[in-house]
Amino acid sequence: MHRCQRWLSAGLVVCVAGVAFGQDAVTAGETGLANVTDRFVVDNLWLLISTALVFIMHLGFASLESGLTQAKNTVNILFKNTAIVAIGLITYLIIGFNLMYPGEAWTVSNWLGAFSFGASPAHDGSGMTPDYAGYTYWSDFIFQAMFAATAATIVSGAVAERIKLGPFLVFSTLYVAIVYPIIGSWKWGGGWLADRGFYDFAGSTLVHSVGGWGALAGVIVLGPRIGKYLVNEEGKCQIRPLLGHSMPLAAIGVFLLWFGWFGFNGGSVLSADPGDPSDGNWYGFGGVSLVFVTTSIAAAAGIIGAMFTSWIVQAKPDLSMALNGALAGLVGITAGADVIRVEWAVVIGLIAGVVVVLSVIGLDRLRLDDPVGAISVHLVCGIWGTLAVGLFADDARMTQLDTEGVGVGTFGDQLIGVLATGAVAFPAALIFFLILRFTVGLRVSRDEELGGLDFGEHAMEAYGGFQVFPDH
Amino acid sequence: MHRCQRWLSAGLVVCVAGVAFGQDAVTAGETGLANVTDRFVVDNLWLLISTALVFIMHLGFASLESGLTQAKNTVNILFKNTAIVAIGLITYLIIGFNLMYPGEAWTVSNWLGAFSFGASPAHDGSGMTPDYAGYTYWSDFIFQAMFAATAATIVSGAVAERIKLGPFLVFSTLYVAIVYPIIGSWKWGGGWLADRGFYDFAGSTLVHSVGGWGALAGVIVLGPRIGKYLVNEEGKCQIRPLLGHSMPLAAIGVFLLWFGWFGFNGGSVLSADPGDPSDGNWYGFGGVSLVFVTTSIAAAAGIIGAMFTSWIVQAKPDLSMALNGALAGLVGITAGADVIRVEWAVVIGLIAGVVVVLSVIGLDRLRLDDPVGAISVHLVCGIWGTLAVGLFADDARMTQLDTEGVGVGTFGDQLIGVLATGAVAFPAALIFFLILRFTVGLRVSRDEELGGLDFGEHAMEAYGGFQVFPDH
Amino acid sequence: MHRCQRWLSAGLVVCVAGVAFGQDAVTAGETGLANVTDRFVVDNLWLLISTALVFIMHLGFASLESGLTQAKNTVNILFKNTAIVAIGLITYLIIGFNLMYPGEAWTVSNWLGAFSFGASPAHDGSGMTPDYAGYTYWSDFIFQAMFAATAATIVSGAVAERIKLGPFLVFSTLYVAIVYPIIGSWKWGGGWLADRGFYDFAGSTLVHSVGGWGALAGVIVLGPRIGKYLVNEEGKCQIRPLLGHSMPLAAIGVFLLWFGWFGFNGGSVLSADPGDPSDGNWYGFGGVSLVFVTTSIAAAAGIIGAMFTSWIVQAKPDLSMALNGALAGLVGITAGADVIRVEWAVVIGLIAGVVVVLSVIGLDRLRLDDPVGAISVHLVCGIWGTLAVGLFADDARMTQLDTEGVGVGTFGDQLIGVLATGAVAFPAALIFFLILRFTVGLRVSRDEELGGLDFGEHAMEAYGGFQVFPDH
Amino acid sequence: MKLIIAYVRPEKLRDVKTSLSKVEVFRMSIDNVRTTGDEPAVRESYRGADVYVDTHARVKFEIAVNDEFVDRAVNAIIDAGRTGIDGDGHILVVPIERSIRIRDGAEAGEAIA
Amino acid sequence: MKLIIAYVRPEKLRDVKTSLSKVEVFRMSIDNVRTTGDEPAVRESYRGADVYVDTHARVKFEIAVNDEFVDRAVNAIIDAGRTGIDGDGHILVVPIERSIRIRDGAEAGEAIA
Amino acid sequence: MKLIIAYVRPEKLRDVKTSLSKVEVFRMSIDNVRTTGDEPAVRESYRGADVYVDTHARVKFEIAVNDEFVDRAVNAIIDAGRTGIDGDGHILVVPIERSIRIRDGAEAGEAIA
Ligand SMILES: Nc1ncnc2c1ncn2[C@@H]1O[C@H](COP(=O)(O)OP(=O)(O)O)[C@@H](O)[C@H]1O
Ligand SMILES: Nc1ncnc2c1ncn2[C@@H]1O[C@H](COP(=O)(O)OP(=O)(O)O)[C@@H](O)[C@H]1O
Ligand SMILES: Nc1ncnc2c1ncn2[C@@H]1O[C@H](COP(=O)(O)OP(=O)(O)O)[C@@H](O)[C@H]1O
Repeated sequence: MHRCQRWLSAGLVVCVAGVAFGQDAVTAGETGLANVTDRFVVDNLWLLISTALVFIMHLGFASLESGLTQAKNTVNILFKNTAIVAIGLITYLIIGFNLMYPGEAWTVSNWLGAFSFGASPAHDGSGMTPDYAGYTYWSDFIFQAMFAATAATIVSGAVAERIKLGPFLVFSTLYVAIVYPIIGSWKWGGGWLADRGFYDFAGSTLVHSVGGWGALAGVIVLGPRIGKYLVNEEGKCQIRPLLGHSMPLAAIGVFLLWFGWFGFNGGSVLSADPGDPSDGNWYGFGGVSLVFVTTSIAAAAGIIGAMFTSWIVQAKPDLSMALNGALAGLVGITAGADVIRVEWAVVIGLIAGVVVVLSVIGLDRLRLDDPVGAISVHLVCGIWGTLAVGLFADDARMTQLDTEGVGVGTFGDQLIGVLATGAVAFPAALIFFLILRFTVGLRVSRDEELGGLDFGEHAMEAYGGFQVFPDH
Repeated sequence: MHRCQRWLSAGLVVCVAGVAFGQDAVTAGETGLANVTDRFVVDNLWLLISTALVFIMHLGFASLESGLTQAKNTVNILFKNTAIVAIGLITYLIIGFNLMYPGEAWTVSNWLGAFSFGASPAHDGSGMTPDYAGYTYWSDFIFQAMFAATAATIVSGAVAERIKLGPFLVFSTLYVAIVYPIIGSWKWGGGWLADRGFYDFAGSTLVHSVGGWGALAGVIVLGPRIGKYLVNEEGKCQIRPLLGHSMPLAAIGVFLLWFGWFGFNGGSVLSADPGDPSDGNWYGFGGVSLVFVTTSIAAAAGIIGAMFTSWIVQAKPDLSMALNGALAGLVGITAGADVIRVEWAVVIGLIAGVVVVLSVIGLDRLRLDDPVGAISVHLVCGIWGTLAVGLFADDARMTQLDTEGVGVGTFGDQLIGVLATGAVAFPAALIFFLILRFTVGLRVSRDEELGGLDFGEHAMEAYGGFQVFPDH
Repeated sequence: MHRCQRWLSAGLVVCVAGVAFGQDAVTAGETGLANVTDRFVVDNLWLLISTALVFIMHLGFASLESGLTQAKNTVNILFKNTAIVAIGLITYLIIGFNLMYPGEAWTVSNWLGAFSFGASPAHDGSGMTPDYAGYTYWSDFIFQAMFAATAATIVSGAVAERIKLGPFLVFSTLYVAIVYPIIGSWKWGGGWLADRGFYDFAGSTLVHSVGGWGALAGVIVLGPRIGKYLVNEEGKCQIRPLLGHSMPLAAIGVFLLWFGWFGFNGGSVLSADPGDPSDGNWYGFGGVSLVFVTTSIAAAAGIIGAMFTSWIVQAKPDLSMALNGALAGLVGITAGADVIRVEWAVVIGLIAGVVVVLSVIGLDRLRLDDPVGAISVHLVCGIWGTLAVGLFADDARMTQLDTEGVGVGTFGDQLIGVLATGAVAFPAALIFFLILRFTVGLRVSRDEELGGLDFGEHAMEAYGGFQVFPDH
Repeated sequence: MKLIIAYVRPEKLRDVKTSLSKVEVFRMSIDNVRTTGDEPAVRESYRGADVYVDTHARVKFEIAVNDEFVDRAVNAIIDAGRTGIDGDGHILVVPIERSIRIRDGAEAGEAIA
Repeated sequence: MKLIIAYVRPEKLRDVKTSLSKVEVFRMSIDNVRTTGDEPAVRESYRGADVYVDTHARVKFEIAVNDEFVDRAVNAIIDAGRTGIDGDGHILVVPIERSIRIRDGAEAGEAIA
Repeated sequence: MKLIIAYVRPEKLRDVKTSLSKVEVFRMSIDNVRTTGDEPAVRESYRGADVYVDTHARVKFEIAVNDEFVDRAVNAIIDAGRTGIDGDGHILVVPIERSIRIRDGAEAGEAIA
């Protein structure tokens, strides 16, 4: 998501948002009616529609996570995902937006954004016109706010079935209010990573890896679910799968995530730009059309990669892996969806699909118990996708973007972005989780875990009337 | 939903629909190609996309209602919701549209619309151009028709698990064909409520309260479900919850409703207007961008309000309450989504979230058995949202709208709208239900209720093969 | 879906895509920035949004098909539907697109498209501008690719609960890579059916019937599920219903399909054209607005037709039939959604709703075991819808389209299209299935079928922990 | 000691439980089963084909009691579970030879109410 | 009177029911259970880890019959439930001391077919 | 021959199964039931109203064994199923008169481990 940095001169704003459409240029400084072009209306509308699409990803996460976990924890998972949307939006309103997009009001230049509370457009009306960007201030805010909430929600799947509700909500609030916006500001807010040439179109790193690092920290601090890793008679450790309770829910989740991704990636173009015919290869880089194609194709390739890998490795094709494969492809393409040729999107997706299956299996070997594969999908494939920009992005296009000052995306740049994100997100998450663990406690009691968090945390059942067989 | 009253002069049409965009003005009277601007195409498209979003709310209702009721009545609930979409669309085509938007063809001026059957655009082609409004005649029709169907569907959740299918469908047909359009015509059709300055942007009163009054009447006439209110040993009345059978379905329902609300509120702008920078506060009132923000933020605040209220009142946080909280916030903001500042949207949503929880509990104390909380969400929060316009709407903006003749929204105006709606909708629904009760009968037999309406009304089961434990 | 045939002169392209909007005309041959109008941006955006909507139909199919089948086969059905999206997109990228839209590069003129592999826009940038069409090359590709995948997915429901996974995936690959594009090219690619005046707006025949013929062939070759048709004591054959395991899933499926159909039909306008006010009747034919209305109204009428038919025939109203009725109406209107008056849309939908119920029952009598009614919905109503164009399409409009060279749609033309499609699709599918049957085998073993394909093909269960009662 | 097995109508579950608790029988196990008997088959209709379902949902109680509790338990069940219509269900009494509490391994009479 | 408890393959449910009705045993209770026995464990695979499920879905019949019906009921079950492969299941016969019909409180022989 | 009926905590299902297999009892049937006993009722809260659920999920084993296996099976269940807290469950031993294997119709001792 290569958004218009608000403090840039209006000229560059136009250059990025409406890059191919010189005729739409507005005279900077002028406010009011005259400079609101039809193109501005369309671009703004697309950002809002994308917001709705990104919103529905939260239902995707809620469905996927509850589908891949046990029936006795379903209320808890749905509750977490519902609460996080609310927390994400409200904290982003209060603190996140200004922290992430400080304009020129950095607290520490290029490293730490503005601690000004609340969101409010400029008092000269420019926030509603192209003087602000290729969309209004409010569209900007709500699109970014929906993004923010997704980063926090990624964590919830990984720590599911054993984390206490209260502490988790505290963690999420801190993570989405502080960690996500600060890291995001480095690139999308125009900070030091942007200056270094790091490229992350829609957030393989800034959203997915950030969420993934939080997931990893949570899984480490919490430890595995009871019964996941057993010592068998020969004293060898054994992995015992804890079956998800509803594959239809999981499938609904993944399809909705893909559906939402059209807004996640497509909206990150930040305009309805159909594609720049004057790019290096006449290929339509940077436009919504190409982004839709690379996004879909990578997801499809991810399914195929995961399907065959699981078919080979597990002897039978595993639906949950194929579904993870779609997400892997989507996360993988997210960093470069607008600068990668379609054939390379196939490759990125295929590899992501293979990687996600091996990663799920590998993490299990390391006794890292991630019930839904969030670390594999969001962290591992997020890193893969970010680095893939360094490997596969179209050279001519990157040169062109370099000129415009919006990223070079060499492998080195990308690696720095990956490492810098990990270096902050992971320790931050770890510290939050550890503090919570040693103060209020992070993990539910053994009895509660066995009986289910739905009873323990909510005094409810998800499926009133249905009898659910204990793990047999 | 401040729609273009069709009989207004083209000049005002443009003034409302394209308020900030003088350059889009078309020459009234001219038909055909020349006056179809790009802006018209965009505005029209957004109304259609909103139609699709409002449509998916019907799946939201179907999911939420079936999730919060018992498994043995699931087929029945899904059937009702499927039939109502069909009935809503078809009756609106036959009678509702002209009754609600009579133009100048009122049967009783400003009080009772036109009884001309069928929908058909003008025969000079103007229905397809800005001569009609900021969108085509057909877009207008289908958007309004989808709205109409939602009012009827609100009732179905409240009367679930005990109402006979046939009589319910008769009620719905009458309610959506007659009551909804007549009340709607008072404001959106340009009737007496519009003249009085009543303001209801997207229907807190005209849609949600109208549905809610029908729900209240149904609940009163039907009485509670067997087993809901018991007399315990000490002779005291006791509330026994009848658990919903699927929290995932309920969550899917609420997220889809929120998703659809982007079209419900966003589309009610009736154009893709990004926001008027020349409004009193340079705040973007009246535009889609702000509407997306207030809508989302109120929903988020509603979740937070309901979550903490239920956490305090019930000791544990109740997922179904948090979900109701989201809807409460959405219903609450609907009347004023385009004229309220974001900070007040937080307040409106928070209060709605608190209110909905207390209302659900309060209605239960009054032995009003509403399985899904439809009365609390749609009626109570609909009233709250309507009055909130009188309390929190931006003064400058309302003054501006007053000049344009589209509402003042003082507390008094709002109260009149609320009362007038109740004074017609509730008795009308009551009469319909009572007539049905004393003729064909309204409630299924005790045996059928205990055995489930799926068997009784449909001879089907919703979950073939699953054993569902009786209430224990 | 009356798409711009790529090899037509730019003049006609404009004439079709932007038919009412002469002012948008671009100078053919010019490439680059200057000719990318705002209208182009909007039209292109709508095609992309439609792509997302068509995508979500795949979740609709997955949900509907798993809801109407038994719990023990749920993983398998979800897996098939997930894999098919991937296969559909990737094969369309590799071979399908050029085969279906060969431009002037026919292998056999007007009968067999181009076997050039891969998709890639022209190297002069025109693919990103109106020189290509009213949308970019990439938008065209991804919209068509999503369509392609739906044709294959139709088959999966009909052959569910007994077909081997591997062979089914092979069949789907062949069918979507070869049969669908070839038949599609005859009309939408500008082949011989287009020349004959055959009219199929969005694919009642080209998509739904093609899928339906595949379904029919599969059902014939596979035979019925074990236990579906029994011989009772008196030696008479008896139909024993195998209950679907989740009506909520089925309902989710149908509502999502309807939701997606707004993109399927609406996007097939291939622009955001609000409707042509200069059409024969000033009725807005050919525009998105009318298409939304006819689509919705036909679906609603389909529900009503199916509801009453099933109420009469089966004594109680069957939810699965009402749901099928919605789809029947949608399939029925698809061929003529842009050329039919709204009152005829009611009639087409009503008849489709009646027909689908009778067809489901009739096919059962013929011992054709189609668990989800795919043949009735897609083939029978696809044929009905196609022929209905010949009966109900607006005469003036068809005359106008005739002038523009995009179809006449007389009953004879339509019948030829129906027959030609069946004459190729059905034998092709039959041959594929027969070859698979006599080589690798097509049907799972009796034991596997009884135990469920989830175990047999995937070694998984869909509902870990839930006990599902065997058919009793 | 006897094991009382009772099949009752699902809607009578709570009544039977209450009725049993009034005669001081508190320990029991409950399960849902499907049964056949005199009750006529119910027609279900699905996609145009009818199926006559001849099994009906019932709730099964298993109650281990000392001999002196058998009569009152049986009567309590009959009192609460009867509607007088075909399908009210059946009570079986089966001998128990031993009864052991898992918590402490205690045997027989002292372990059972 | 005896209580016949039979564990059979789920796919044999209808056959067994029909077979029993042919020997005029109409009253019974059916439940689904999971059982272990000689049948080998089935490998399930989920997210890369295998689990060997050693319980198998079976259907359990409980049939209270007068003594003279035991043999034919047992034979009917065997006839209809047998495939000859490991896992066909088992029949147990347990004594019943009393049998009471809830509808009218009628006892013993007259209450049971 | 005896039929051992045991109600145990759901979370002890696998332990009990393992424990039984150690004393060479491999054949059994398992079902989930709801039971009442000394364990206090659990408050559930739904939409503002509380409900005290006095039935608890338990797993029920049915194990047909030859007489000489009874003691060790009972002990195996107690060993693995005990937590010492109210609600650990109960074991009942019921006489079996006949036992028939469906696969081959074999009777009695030889058919049961
Ligand atoms: N022999 C039996 N074995 C097992 N269950 C039985 C038996 N006889 C009756 N039942 C149970 O009792 C229920 C009621 O029996 P039924 O004959 O239908 O009722 P009634 O005797 O009241 O007419 C049956 O559905 C079944 O649950
Ligand atoms: N001792 C037992 N207690 C309870 N159920 C048993 C017992 N023995 C066998 N069964 C039931 O019979 C089924 C088949 O037994 P199994 O030994 O696997 O088959 P077979 O004897 O035909 O090889 C078991 O899965 C179980 O349902
Ligand atoms: N008489 C009985 N009949 C049937 N089941 C019983 C009986 N007594 C105990 N149980 C089972 O044992 C469980 C534990 O009994 P309970 O009295 O709660 O435990 P404890 O004796 O360990 O305190 C009960 O929930 C129930 O499953």
